[in-house]
Amino acid sequence: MNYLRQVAAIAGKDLRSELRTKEALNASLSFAVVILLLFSFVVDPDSEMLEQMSGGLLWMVFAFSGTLILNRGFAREIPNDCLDALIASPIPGSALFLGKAIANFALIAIIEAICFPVFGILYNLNWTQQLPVLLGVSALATWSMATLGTMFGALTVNMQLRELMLPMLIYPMLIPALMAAMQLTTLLIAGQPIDAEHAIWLRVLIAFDIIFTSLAAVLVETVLVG
Amino acid sequence: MRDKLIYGAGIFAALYFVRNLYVILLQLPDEALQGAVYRIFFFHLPPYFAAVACFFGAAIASGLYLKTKQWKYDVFAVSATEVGLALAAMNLVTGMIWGRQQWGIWWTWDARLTSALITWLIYLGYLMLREGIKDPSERAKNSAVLSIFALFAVYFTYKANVWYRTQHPGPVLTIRTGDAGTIDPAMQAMIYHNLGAFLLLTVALVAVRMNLEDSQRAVESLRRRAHAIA
Amino acid sequence: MDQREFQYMFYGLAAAWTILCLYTLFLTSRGRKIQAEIDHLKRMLESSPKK
Amino acid sequence: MTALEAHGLWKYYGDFAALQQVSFEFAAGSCIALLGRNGAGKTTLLRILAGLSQTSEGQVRILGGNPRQPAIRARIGIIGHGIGVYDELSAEENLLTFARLYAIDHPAKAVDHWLERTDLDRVRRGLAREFSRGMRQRLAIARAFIHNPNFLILDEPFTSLDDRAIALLQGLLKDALAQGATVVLSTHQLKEALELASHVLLLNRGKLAFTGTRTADMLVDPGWVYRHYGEPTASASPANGESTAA
Repeated sequence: MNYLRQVAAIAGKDLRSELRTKEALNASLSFAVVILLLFSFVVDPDSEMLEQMSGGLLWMVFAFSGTLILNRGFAREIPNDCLDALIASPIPGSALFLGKAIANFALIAIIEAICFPVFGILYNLNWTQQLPVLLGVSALATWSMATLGTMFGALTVNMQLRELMLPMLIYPMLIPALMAAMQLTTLLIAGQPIDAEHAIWLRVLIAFDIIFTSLAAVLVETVLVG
Repeated sequence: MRDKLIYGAGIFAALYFVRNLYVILLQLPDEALQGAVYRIFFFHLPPYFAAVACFFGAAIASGLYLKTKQWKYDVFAVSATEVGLALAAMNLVTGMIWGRQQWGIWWTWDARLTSALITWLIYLGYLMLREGIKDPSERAKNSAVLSIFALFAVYFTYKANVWYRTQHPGPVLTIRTGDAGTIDPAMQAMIYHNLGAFLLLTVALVAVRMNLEDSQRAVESLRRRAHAIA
Repeated sequence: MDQREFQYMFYGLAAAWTILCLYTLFLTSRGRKIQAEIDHLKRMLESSPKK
Repeated sequence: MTALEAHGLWKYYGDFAALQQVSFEFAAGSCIALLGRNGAGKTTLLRILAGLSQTSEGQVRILGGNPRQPAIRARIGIIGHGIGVYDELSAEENLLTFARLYAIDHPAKAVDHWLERTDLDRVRRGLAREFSRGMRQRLAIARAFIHNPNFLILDEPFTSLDDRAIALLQGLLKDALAQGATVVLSTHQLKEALELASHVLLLNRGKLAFTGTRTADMLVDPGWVYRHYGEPTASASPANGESTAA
């Protein structure tokens, strides 16, 4: 019970300070919308092809704009040596990790919640046909971005090239999760249910989340306490 | 001790390679469908397995480092990873050349090719992370954690890509001499022979790289002493 | 002759050995550089009087 | 009862030994002044005590346990070089966050109490970013004391504080000591520290140079410890501890 309250305290203070300044959120959102717009020049917006590429496009946008949010995650702890104050407090490393991952998850989810409708309007797509499943898939994939992003944020927090290193390290690792999300999102936007052939991707996402979340929860304390 | 290993494994690897090359080039017949070009395969698959062994060893050493905080494990982890990257590069390049001849293209976004490339990028990230951290303890600890993550990520990438798409020859070796469609036993044996040679070479290279890492540590500590005096 | 696809076989084997040689050269040059630096630092430490 | 003990402490950064074979033991209720020049290992030692860093060899026990145990950390308060509060949160939110992390029983009540105590009651909804230097420092002090710690670790606490914050902190430390808390503080300001201190611990290049009770001699002449137990060259500029050797 205490553990959950501590997780909530970390997530709460991260969300509160980000929503107050909206530094990362604004940058990330405008970046996302710009890529969405630019894409209309890459593919003919009225063509069939667009629907087939919708999943790929959306997750590329989320991966790129999400990095801006993930980069802020641990950077927020650097001024005033706040990270020391957190590590010295009696919370387990895994609670710190989960709290920050939840905050990152929520912030990326905000970006997604805005991008989906914008995408639907700009490209005339009825994307809500499988809305509940789509939300579930997005949540799973966003969580994989949040876990890896938070863990590697902790790994790179003391580096000078932190903002460059984080995407360099997490993009290659995220590929399986992003690939699964792209496949499923394209399918769901087209209005089809997840059939037996595509269920494997759902399993990839779930397995990815479980494995990397537990790995991070176990190792994060080692990373933070020098 | 390590020097003996370098010379021993190095010399054996060299002799083994000479013997293997002699058999490969002068004794083995051409493959039924591919002609002579299949011989690249002996320098394609064995380095891949050696690289995987390196990455696996690096992850185990990293785990041991986190448990014991002994330098030798960190030294081994970075050395094995770097040699693994060189071997993986060999695997990628020979694969591309073979693909150019057989498929007419240098690169295709096929499952195995893609996952091999991603693997390479992940471990390149490992070396870059090390470059970026100055404090040796912090460097060892953080890169050890990364190495463990990397191994899981590589496995995942491999699996996901296999489900996604593949045009690469399957894991069953498809080298044939006649029309029978079976693997020529001499060719199959040669794969194992060359794998043996590559593993010996790997041992020698990793040992050389470990020596280098030790000297690097010595430089760092000498430099600190020099600073203390100056 | 090219019926047997010797050209690409040659490219492939050459590439494999080139990568190996490049890596070995890279290792030795780095080793030499480090050795030079060790010598330099040692000389510096010996020449400067202990404080 | 022993509140703080270290046995054969070593800390390496790479092959550089920042702490070498440091051992000591202090009873509960002691106020230990940690002295030493820049680079002597003071901060390293304090970070280990605070659970921010792990020992390479040896053991530290605080209040009978390892400082990485949450139950032990819940009783430790720290003030480090940075103030450790969030600029984008208000004074109240900052304290409430830490009150929750320390899982204390009535967070809101404790926050009210400490806002009053540090005289930040009027500006409780103001963001830390907008505070003056002195107000930020008092907020940091409130953060460190919010869970009524009975073991305090302070790294150079008086160096950057203004007079009002120094008076506040000294008052709080005296109260805490009166209630049996243990205090470890590193400092360059020998005079302020030695007045509070009951014990002295001197580090010299990562080695323990002296440990014992603070004597009257030291109070009269703050440079005394350095001259007697520091290395010979230390006598040149002992009082402020600012020396060139790193």
